[in-house]
Amino acid sequence: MNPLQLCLILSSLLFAVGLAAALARTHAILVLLGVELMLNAANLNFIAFWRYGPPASPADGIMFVVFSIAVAAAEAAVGLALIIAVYRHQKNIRLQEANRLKG
Amino acid sequence: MIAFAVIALLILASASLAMCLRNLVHSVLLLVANWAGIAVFYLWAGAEFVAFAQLLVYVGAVSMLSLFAVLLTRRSFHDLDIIPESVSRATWALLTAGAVAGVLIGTILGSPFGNVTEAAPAVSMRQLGEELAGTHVAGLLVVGIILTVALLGGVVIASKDKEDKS
Amino acid sequence: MLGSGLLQGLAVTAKNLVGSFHDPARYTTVEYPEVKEQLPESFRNFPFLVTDNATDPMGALRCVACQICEKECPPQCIYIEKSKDKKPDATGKPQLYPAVFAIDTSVCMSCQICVEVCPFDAIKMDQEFEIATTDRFSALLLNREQLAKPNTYFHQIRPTEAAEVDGRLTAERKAAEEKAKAAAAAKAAAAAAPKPAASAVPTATPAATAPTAPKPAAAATPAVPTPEKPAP
Amino acid sequence: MSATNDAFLETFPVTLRDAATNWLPAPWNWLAQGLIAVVAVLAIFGSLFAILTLVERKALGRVQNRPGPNRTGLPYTARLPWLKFTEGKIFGLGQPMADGIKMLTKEDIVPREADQVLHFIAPVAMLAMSLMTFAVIPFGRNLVPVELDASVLYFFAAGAATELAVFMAGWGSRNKFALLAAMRALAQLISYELPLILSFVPVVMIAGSLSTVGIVAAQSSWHWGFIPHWYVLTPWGFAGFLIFMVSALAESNRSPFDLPEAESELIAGHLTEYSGFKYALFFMAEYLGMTALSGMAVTLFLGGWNAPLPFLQFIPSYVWFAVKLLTLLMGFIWIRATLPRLRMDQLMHLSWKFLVPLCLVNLANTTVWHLTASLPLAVRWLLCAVIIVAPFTLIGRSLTKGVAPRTYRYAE
Repeated sequence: MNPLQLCLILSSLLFAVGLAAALARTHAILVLLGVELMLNAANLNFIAFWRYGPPASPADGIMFVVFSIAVAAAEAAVGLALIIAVYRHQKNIRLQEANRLKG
Repeated sequence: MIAFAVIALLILASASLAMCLRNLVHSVLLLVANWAGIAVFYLWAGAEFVAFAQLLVYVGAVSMLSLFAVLLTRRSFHDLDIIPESVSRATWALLTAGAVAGVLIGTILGSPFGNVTEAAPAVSMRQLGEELAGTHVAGLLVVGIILTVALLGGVVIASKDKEDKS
Repeated sequence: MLGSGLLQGLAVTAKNLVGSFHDPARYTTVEYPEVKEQLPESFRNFPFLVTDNATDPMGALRCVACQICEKECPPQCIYIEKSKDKKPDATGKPQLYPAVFAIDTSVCMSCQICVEVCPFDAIKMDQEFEIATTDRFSALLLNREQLAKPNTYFHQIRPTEAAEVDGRLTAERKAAEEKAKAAAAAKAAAAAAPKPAASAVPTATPAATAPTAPKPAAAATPAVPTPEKPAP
Repeated sequence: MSATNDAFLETFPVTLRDAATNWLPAPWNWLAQGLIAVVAVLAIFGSLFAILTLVERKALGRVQNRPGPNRTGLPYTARLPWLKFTEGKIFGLGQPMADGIKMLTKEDIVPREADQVLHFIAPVAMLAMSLMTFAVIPFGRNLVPVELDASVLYFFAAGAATELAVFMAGWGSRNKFALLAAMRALAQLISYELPLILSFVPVVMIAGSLSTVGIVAAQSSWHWGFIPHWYVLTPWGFAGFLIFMVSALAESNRSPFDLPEAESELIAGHLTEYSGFKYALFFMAEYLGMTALSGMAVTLFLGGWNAPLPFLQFIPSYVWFAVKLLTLLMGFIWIRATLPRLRMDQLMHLSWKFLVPLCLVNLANTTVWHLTASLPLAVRWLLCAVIIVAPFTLIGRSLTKGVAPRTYRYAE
């Protein structure tokens, strides 16, 4: 098994953990953090391919991850703002109860 | 390889523990450890810049956001102990995740990756900066706009409605 | 402009910091156990008993155990037992003296009322403030021997008041002596001429108790202490 | 410069380290060198912390017309003939040691309801993070513990983690005052992180390097042989330096931004439930953070270890670094002795309405500086000064509008 495969397995396991959390938990923050984990797993893949993959432009993998991190930060900010809005609306953040479109 | 094993263990253990704990603050702090572990992985892989960006953004900023969100959406200390989910839900989630992981790992093991490059690609910080402000300048601008919009959006969403008197 | 106030403040502290090394006005701290500041004359702490004879303090207490201070003391921290016998005081007149005189300094509130009511200038306020002890019961209960301090000490701590008190006492004694002399002369005269004796005797009687007679006026003086010059 | 490069004193620390480690085989050799660097940083900055606490108390005392701690001596020093005149007190030099012993022997109280793990981890994390920041500061020529390509980024990434420690302290104590104060502290730290980072971006832009070594190297020459190329001597650099120092004050919870601890108002903020050694760790982390930020300010704006004038280069570079560092630390103490504490809303206004806009203007200013490289220096300097001073005055005026010395109508 070469190191590239090891890194990819690590990232897929991390992805699976994030997925399981996003599916199993009903607490909105944990779901959001599960999604964050999946994003991080994707970033791990970028770096793994940048490090071990066939040589391309030397900065490409890093560029991917930098942009991905920036977008992830925006996503987290908006997501958590949404969670706070939901909490203010229904006084809890259980996702099953967030099923009304009208305020 | 030992370093990789330690890092992988740190990442996976903190992630799975974080997702199992009842106490939300502990979960978030463990996730911070997880993000730090990922930063260490980047360092190990030789991507210094990304590692520090990861630390700054995740350990410095997203963690704070999450912690503030946790503290703003509860009414007492005991609110933090979140109600356990139903068994069937957890089972299905684990099954799905396991299946996804199985498929991914199977594919990875089955794919011919050929020879890996042993030497880490050498990227100087200057080179990165030139790429970022040269080739990818459009992307950089778009990210800037996205971040600004996200900031404004976050403020608008999370701020109290004017007529909401509660 | 924004920040000019900050700069002014920084200049003030910088001046103080630098000045504290060469300017005594900017370094006013007195390092206490080694250097002691001159206490202001009116500073008072706990009472002490004035004795006129430093070598035999118990023999020359001005206190005559009249117990006025004991009665007037608001927290009642003074305890006096009168003697059974009499001893000659500084002027040689036989007087009662306190067999027991105790002040509980843990109770005393330094109000100075005992000083103000004392007709004999026998109790004054001390300036001794290093009185910490390891025993808060017996060590704070001062007895006669601990309380007695010579008049010279009084002069040392409060020169103005002591001089005033001494001046008054000598004046009174002189007046008493003169009165007594006059009374003696009157008596002699009365003996010579028995007729006007009836008018002379009533004037002699207050003269015999002359030291106590002007006390109401004297008692007022310590209540209004002489204005002190601030310590340099 | 090359003449001083291999002077004996200049290379002495490195020579010493190499002499101690060269006999080891290759990988161990490297490890030992790293360890020596760690131990040296710990020893030097640990003792600097100890001395700094004493110096701070003495300086504060002097400002307030009193001598400060001057009694605690060290045992046996009275017997030394040349110290006899101090009567064993040696100007209170024993005070840090006495403080340390006091802190160590105090009871370590952990509230019963506290989150034991977090309560324990918080001070350790705080200290570890502030120590980690020392790794990339160039203390002298060839004297940088770790040479990284993105060391400035590393510095602030490691510094950002102190916020987590503050949160852990506040939340782990299970004390509502501690939690509230921790939230306030976090709000402050996050608000001032922004101007802190934005204020040095011009330096990175002009130096063209994210490495501290590179930034110092970019400042190592002189205009006309006597005006150093330090960034603090340019208009944008001066503005950046001031903003950096103000933010550094806030980041290290120093007066006038010591609201998180505000002993007189909020018991002790997130440190309420800490005592004994853990409290000492927080205290140490605060001072080390202050030292590290000052070191960074020296590196970024004050030319790092460079001598101010060419003929002063015979003095070893680390001495220059120490002189500049100590000057900045004295500045911290001076400010603490002078300025009263801000109110919470003033704190937020200062950051978001004043420092951040000024930082952005300063960034534009830096581009102007960069693009007008062909103009004569004086013209360029004046132009950039106007560009930064004008918004400073305008924003400052709007910030202080309606603020005047208070008049008391009845308390005459």
